[in-house]
Amino acid sequence: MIVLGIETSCDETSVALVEDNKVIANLVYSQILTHKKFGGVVPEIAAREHLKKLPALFNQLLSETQVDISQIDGIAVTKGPGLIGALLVGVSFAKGLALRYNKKLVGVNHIVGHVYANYLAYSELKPPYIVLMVSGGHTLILKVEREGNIRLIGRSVDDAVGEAFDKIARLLNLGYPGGPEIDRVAKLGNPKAFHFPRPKMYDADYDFSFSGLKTAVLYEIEKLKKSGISELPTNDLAASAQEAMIDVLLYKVTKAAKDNNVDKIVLAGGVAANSRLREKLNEFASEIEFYIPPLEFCSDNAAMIARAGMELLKKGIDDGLMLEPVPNLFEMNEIIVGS
Amino acid sequence: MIVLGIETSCDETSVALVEDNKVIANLVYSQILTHKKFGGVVPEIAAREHLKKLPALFNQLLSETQVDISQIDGIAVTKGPGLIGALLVGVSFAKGLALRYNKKLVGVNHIVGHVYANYLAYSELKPPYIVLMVSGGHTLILKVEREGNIRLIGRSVDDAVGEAFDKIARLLNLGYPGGPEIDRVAKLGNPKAFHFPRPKMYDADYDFSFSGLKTAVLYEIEKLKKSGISELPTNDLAASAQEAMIDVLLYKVTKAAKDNNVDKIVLAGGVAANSRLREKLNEFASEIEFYIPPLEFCSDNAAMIARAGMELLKKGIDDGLMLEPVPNLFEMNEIIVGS
Amino acid sequence: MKVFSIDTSTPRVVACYFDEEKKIMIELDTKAKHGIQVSQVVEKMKEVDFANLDVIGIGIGPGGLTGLRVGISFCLGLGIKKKFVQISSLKLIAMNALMFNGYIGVVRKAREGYLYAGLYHSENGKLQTIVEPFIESIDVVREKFKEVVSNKPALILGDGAENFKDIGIVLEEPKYSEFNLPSARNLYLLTIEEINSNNFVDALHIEPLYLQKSIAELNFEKKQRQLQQMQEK
Amino acid sequence: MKVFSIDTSTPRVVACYFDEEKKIMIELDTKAKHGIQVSQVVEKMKEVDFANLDVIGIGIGPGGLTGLRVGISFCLGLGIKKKFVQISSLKLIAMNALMFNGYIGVVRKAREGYLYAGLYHSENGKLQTIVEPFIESIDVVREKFKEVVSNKPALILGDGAENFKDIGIVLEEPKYSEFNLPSARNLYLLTIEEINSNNFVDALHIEPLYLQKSIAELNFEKKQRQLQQMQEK
Amino acid sequence: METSSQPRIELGILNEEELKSVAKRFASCLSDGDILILSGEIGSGKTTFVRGLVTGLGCSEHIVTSPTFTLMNVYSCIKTVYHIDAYRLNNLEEIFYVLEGEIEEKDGIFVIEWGELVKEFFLEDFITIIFEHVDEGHRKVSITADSGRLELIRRCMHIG
Amino acid sequence: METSSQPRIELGILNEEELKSVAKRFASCLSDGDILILSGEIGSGKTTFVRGLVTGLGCSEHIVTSPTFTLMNVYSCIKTVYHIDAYRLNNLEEIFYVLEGEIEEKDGIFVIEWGELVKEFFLEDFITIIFEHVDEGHRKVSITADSGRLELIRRCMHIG
Ligand SMILES: Nc1ncnc2c1ncn2[C@@H]1O[C@H](COP(=O)(O)OP(=O)(O)OP(=O)(O)O)[C@@H](O)[C@H]1O
Ligand SMILES: Nc1ncnc2c1ncn2[C@@H]1O[C@H](COP(=O)(O)OP(=O)(O)OP(=O)(O)O)[C@@H](O)[C@H]1O
Ligand SMILES: Nc1ncnc2c1ncn2[C@@H]1O[C@H](COP(=O)(O)OP(=O)(O)O)[C@@H](O)[C@H]1O
Ligand SMILES: Nc1ncnc2c1ncn2[C@@H]1O[C@H](COP(=O)(O)OP(=O)(O)O)[C@@H](O)[C@H]1O
Ligand SMILES: [Mg+2]
Ligand SMILES: [Mg+2]
Ligand SMILES: [Zn+2]
Ligand SMILES: [Zn+2]
Repeated sequence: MIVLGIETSCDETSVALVEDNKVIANLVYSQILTHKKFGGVVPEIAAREHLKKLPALFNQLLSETQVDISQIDGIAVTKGPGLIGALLVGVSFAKGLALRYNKKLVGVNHIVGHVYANYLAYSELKPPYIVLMVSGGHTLILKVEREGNIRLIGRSVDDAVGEAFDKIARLLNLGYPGGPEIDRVAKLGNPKAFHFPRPKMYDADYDFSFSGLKTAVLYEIEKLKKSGISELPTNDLAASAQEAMIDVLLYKVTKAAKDNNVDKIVLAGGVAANSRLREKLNEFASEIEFYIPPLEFCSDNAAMIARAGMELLKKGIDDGLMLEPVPNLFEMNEIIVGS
Repeated sequence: MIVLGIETSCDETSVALVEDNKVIANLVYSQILTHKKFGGVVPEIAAREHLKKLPALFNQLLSETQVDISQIDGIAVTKGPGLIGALLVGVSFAKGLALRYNKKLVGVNHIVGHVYANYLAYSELKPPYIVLMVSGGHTLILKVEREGNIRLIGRSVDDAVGEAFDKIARLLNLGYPGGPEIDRVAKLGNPKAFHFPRPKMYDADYDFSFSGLKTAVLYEIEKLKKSGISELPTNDLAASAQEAMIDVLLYKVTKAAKDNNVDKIVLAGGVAANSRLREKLNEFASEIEFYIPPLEFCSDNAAMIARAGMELLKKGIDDGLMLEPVPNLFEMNEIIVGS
Repeated sequence: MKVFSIDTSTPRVVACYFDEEKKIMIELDTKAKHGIQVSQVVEKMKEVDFANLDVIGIGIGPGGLTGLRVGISFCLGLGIKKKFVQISSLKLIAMNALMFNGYIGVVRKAREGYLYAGLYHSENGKLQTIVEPFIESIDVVREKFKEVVSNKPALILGDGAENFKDIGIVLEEPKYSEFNLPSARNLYLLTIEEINSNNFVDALHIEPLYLQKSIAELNFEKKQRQLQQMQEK
Repeated sequence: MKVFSIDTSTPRVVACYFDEEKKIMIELDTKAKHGIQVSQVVEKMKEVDFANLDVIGIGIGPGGLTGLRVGISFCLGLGIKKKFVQISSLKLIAMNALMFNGYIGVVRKAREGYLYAGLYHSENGKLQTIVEPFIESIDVVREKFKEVVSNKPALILGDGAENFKDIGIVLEEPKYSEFNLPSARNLYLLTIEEINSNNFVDALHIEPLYLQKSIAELNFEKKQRQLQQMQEK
Repeated sequence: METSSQPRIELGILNEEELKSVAKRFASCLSDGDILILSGEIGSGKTTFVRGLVTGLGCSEHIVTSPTFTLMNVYSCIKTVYHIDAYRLNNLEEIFYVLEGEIEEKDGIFVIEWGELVKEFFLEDFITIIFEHVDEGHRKVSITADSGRLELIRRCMHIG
Repeated sequence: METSSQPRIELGILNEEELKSVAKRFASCLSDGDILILSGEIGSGKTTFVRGLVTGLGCSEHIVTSPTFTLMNVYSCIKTVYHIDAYRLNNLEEIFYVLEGEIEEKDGIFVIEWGELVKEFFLEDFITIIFEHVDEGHRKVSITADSGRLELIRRCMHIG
């Protein structure tokens, strides 16, 4: 089965052709440089860039692969979560294509896409396994029980972990994006210098809360300032805050694995690049196998959307022209059956 | 099953409610007086009159019967053959009703309606039987083999018999409509005075041809005029021409009955009123039973349309809004399965 | 208020539906018969609750007789016991030039040599009927128009416009033949106007604006008159 | 030639299809999202062979950014490797007053205090663009309009028209808010015009008429300039 | 006959089969939008001519019946044939009502029996076929039209 | 803080539960089209306030998450709540892009964190809630709006 995938949920424009577990082509245009100068993803600019790049990227896909559209079995497009303006470009383009070529059209949950990305990297990977998705927008624990059954078992009830990194970096006057900055300076600091709270760590569920951490850091900074020190111990603060977050993440995800008798954990999302996080994985290496897919499939791309959409198409699903993007696709306790 | 019937194919506006073989109400407004002054049915005027009378007639039907439209099982309307402008009024009105009340809509062949009219007059009538339909527009032999199966087995390949009556009346300077006039003067004439051809009489099929007869009469007239007589023997000419037509009609219809082992013949249409025709039926009375339904069900009416439509509705047929009238609904050799 | 309105006086069937929530406007010119085009329009309005319309608007002509009757009889069936408003199909075409400040003549071909005609005047978006629709030969129409318009600004619309270049502006580019046809939006505007003016009629009083008795009828009357005159002598 | 054209620059989605055989014009104002309205329009065009269009017309704005992008990206998908023509969404509104002889100003609300504006002139059905679409504050738009129009006849359309009563006629009856919105017929006319003028573009060169860089971009540029100036000192 | 002074093609005195075969040949000289007026008395062979005509357009002659009752029969042959009988029509207004929609389209051939009654209706140039009784088995048939058109027909039918 | 000179309702120094319950009461004083601007530093309790607010509109507080990533969360409670985080927005133009369609409809309540960044966008009168850090467990919360509206809120919340 050959599926065309389209991804425009945030700041990567991507189109791909996937045949079963094989990526025929996966073209990604990253807008990161465009946004960098603004200090964050500007939704309006993201949408403009998608519109500008998508047709050219699509033409390139056709000419590079020499695949004729008549050969494809369907079109898969990210329907959310994501920036509404950005999602709309991909979805509307996909609708036009579906109408023109009379193809089935399925809307794919971006997160489910990330899960299916694993099959493109590790075709041998078999459920059950746990996914920890840690990015700027999402902090989730997913349980993949069996092929095609994905269940959301934990999530941040407030800020995403990437968001916490960014906000704390801001409090510490570090640059944007905050994650890599904190990662960098934390190496120079002492993770035990301050003890920040590990909220919800010992709760029975697998949810996270990172909103309190930023407050704790804020108050620590204020306390230090009041104490009259000449220079903030930025490195120590960053290291300690990072330590708190990673502790919670690892504790909870390994607990989720154990509770569910699962011995495989897949890490996904930008925060998975964090060096301290990777370092600490070793502590569990004897009991648990960790998969960290290569960045190509870990960052946003259309191949994973095509792969996930394939499951929907196999089931005969066709969302047709009434497909609409859903920017906040998650609701608490929702069960995502991705296929 | 309750069915609303609507008939506007020629010069009678009619609506009816029929429940099984029972006529709840059958309202007919005849435009005959409106047209008489013009010397023929004027299509445009017929259409105008239908449009003017139909809504009032429909309102009257509802108030007289106290039947609520929600109770009916469907709407049956004449779709042809007939005058296109006239048919359109009934069909369009029926479409509007069907849309408003969300009812099934079936288009009924007017001729099939005439056949089903028999059940309203003779509820005991059972197939097989033969129908001879002789009117201004049609000269047909139909075989009703079994319930719901009507087969066209013979027809005029050119002019209808009523048309021949009318055209010959014109040649003889008699009034319009010609049928009754010829009937009247023929009683005063000798049917054997002239021998006019009986075209197709001994052919194997059950078709008729009346076009040649008018020519024969024309040439006879010219011959007589040339011979220098003072006054045309109009009565003899009329009687002889009428005799020719009736001979062919009766010979062929009784042949059709015998060939098909059927002993019942139903006569329908305006020409069935011809007194010479009725007189000559007696010659066959020993072998064949003739049915001549009362004028009420023999002339155009909506009850017969409702009754015929009922058969279509029972089969689950719904023509919906794409129903369109077909002014010349017949094609040679077409099998009409009216229900 | 749920309102459906339709005009079938020309080969182009135009229709609109509106309520508090939505407006749908459709124009169809598929060369299909009027009956089919009406049904196609209805199919395209599947969001509409036809069982519960409050008001039905009908273009009553003048115009193609068959088309008119199809539209009107359809609406009569659809609107049994509902309120109706009647829309003049010529005024509907005049609305195409609503923004023109001056006289607007509408002339549509009737039978050979004759025109359906109406004369309107518009100023700043206010359209007034000056001469109600009538049918006359081209020359008589011209005289009637000339009389009223004199040399004031005028625009002539309709498929008979080419005969009136001496009286007003005529849009000659082929694409502007669009302006000789009704539009769904203007149907909407006129329907609103009739509703606001409370010009409701009931089903039994709706009649197409034939403007001419069928000529057969006229001939009959003429013959009757001749007969009478002969008898009188 | 099979042509499909659509404008999504306002809450009303208007579209037309035409070939040698038929014309279909649809206007939808259902308060649904643009994406849904576009799909609804397409559903209503089931007689259209979307696989074999020859030309696709797109309203490129200015107007609501999201709506525009929905319409344009839909058309880009639909028209891969086909010819496109671009329609100005303001000119489309100006066409509503085609029959007006004089200046036609179109002003549509942009962000608070700003208007999208364009100035046109029409005479006997010939519409010319006098000032190409721009975005400015109400006062600047007024000055620009005043300069050109002087005291000649003018009509102002668009949801920002009320501010311009001193410059031209403003249609104040609520029902005439219709004239502030695009129409399918005028989309058809402009599409024809672009095709006849051979103004084809290919998919890669289509861009909405944003008229304004995103303000974030402008702010960035401003900051860069300030920085440079500081460094120069 | 009003058309007698016009130029005409005399097709001669024909028996029924000849008349039908002339009609068949004639069919190939027609194009969409053409209007044929069949003029002649009762029984003079107008409908018979139409039978021949449709065979020239790939139809069976049996599809032709008298359109007196329904006023217009439509035959979908290689070209669409509109077969109209103006006999029951009273005047040109009536034919206008019958033809209105169809004739606008101009995508077929219009054949009108008793069409001389309603000639004034047409702005279009039309071709008139005139049928005259000779004897029971023969009819005199001729064609009139404007001279340009007549010349074209002459060539198309390979007549002198 | 630019609004300090405006009339305001001081809701006092509140712990987290109090803050949420004040927000819940406050919810009943809102109607469709209202715009709430939540103004205060990181961690000052803006999102927490939204949690309380939605419970006053019949929703569970758990549906509220940070809208920083998707920029706008929509909660379908008794009234629709549009929860916007302007943190990543750079200016009023950006919020225009985010809100454009929705705010035209006016059929919901708009709650905008970091809204002070984009106040100039609104022609509409809006209500500003100001959050100030007191200590780890307490926040000072006050409301400003035009004086008429403020009076209505005062009555609705049974304050003074
Ligand atoms: N080394 C790092 N350590 C911690 N956080 C990091 C690191 N590198 C990146 N991040 C954080 O990861 C986030 C970006 O991740 P990613 O690119 O997956 O996010 P996204 O594209 O915003 O999210 P999504 O995949 O959910 O659409 C930012 O919040 C960034 O600060
Ligand atoms: N006594 C009679 N003898 C012969 N023919 C008659 C007689 N009375 C009427 N007709 C002829 O019957 C025809 C009218 O019959 P009818 O009313 O059934 O026809 P219609 O309504 O035109 O036909 P249809 O039922 O096919 O729609 C006319 O041709 C008329 O001359
Ligand atoms: N009195 C209080 N009101 C609100 N939040 C409080 C209070 N005391 C402590 N907190 C904590 O402060 C944090 C406020 O975070 P949040 O509501 O996300 O702030 P913001 O949205 O303003 O950034 C939460 O972790 C919350 O538990
Ligand atoms: N040479 C001939 N051409 C045409 N018809 C003929 C000829 N000879 C005899 N006939 C007969 O004359 C009649 C003509 O009838 P028809 O074609 O219906 O005439 P119309 O339509 O002119 O009234 C037919 O019965 C036909 O068989
Ligand atoms: Mg004949
Ligand atoms: Mg927050
Ligand atoms: Zn992602
Ligand atoms: Zn009958």
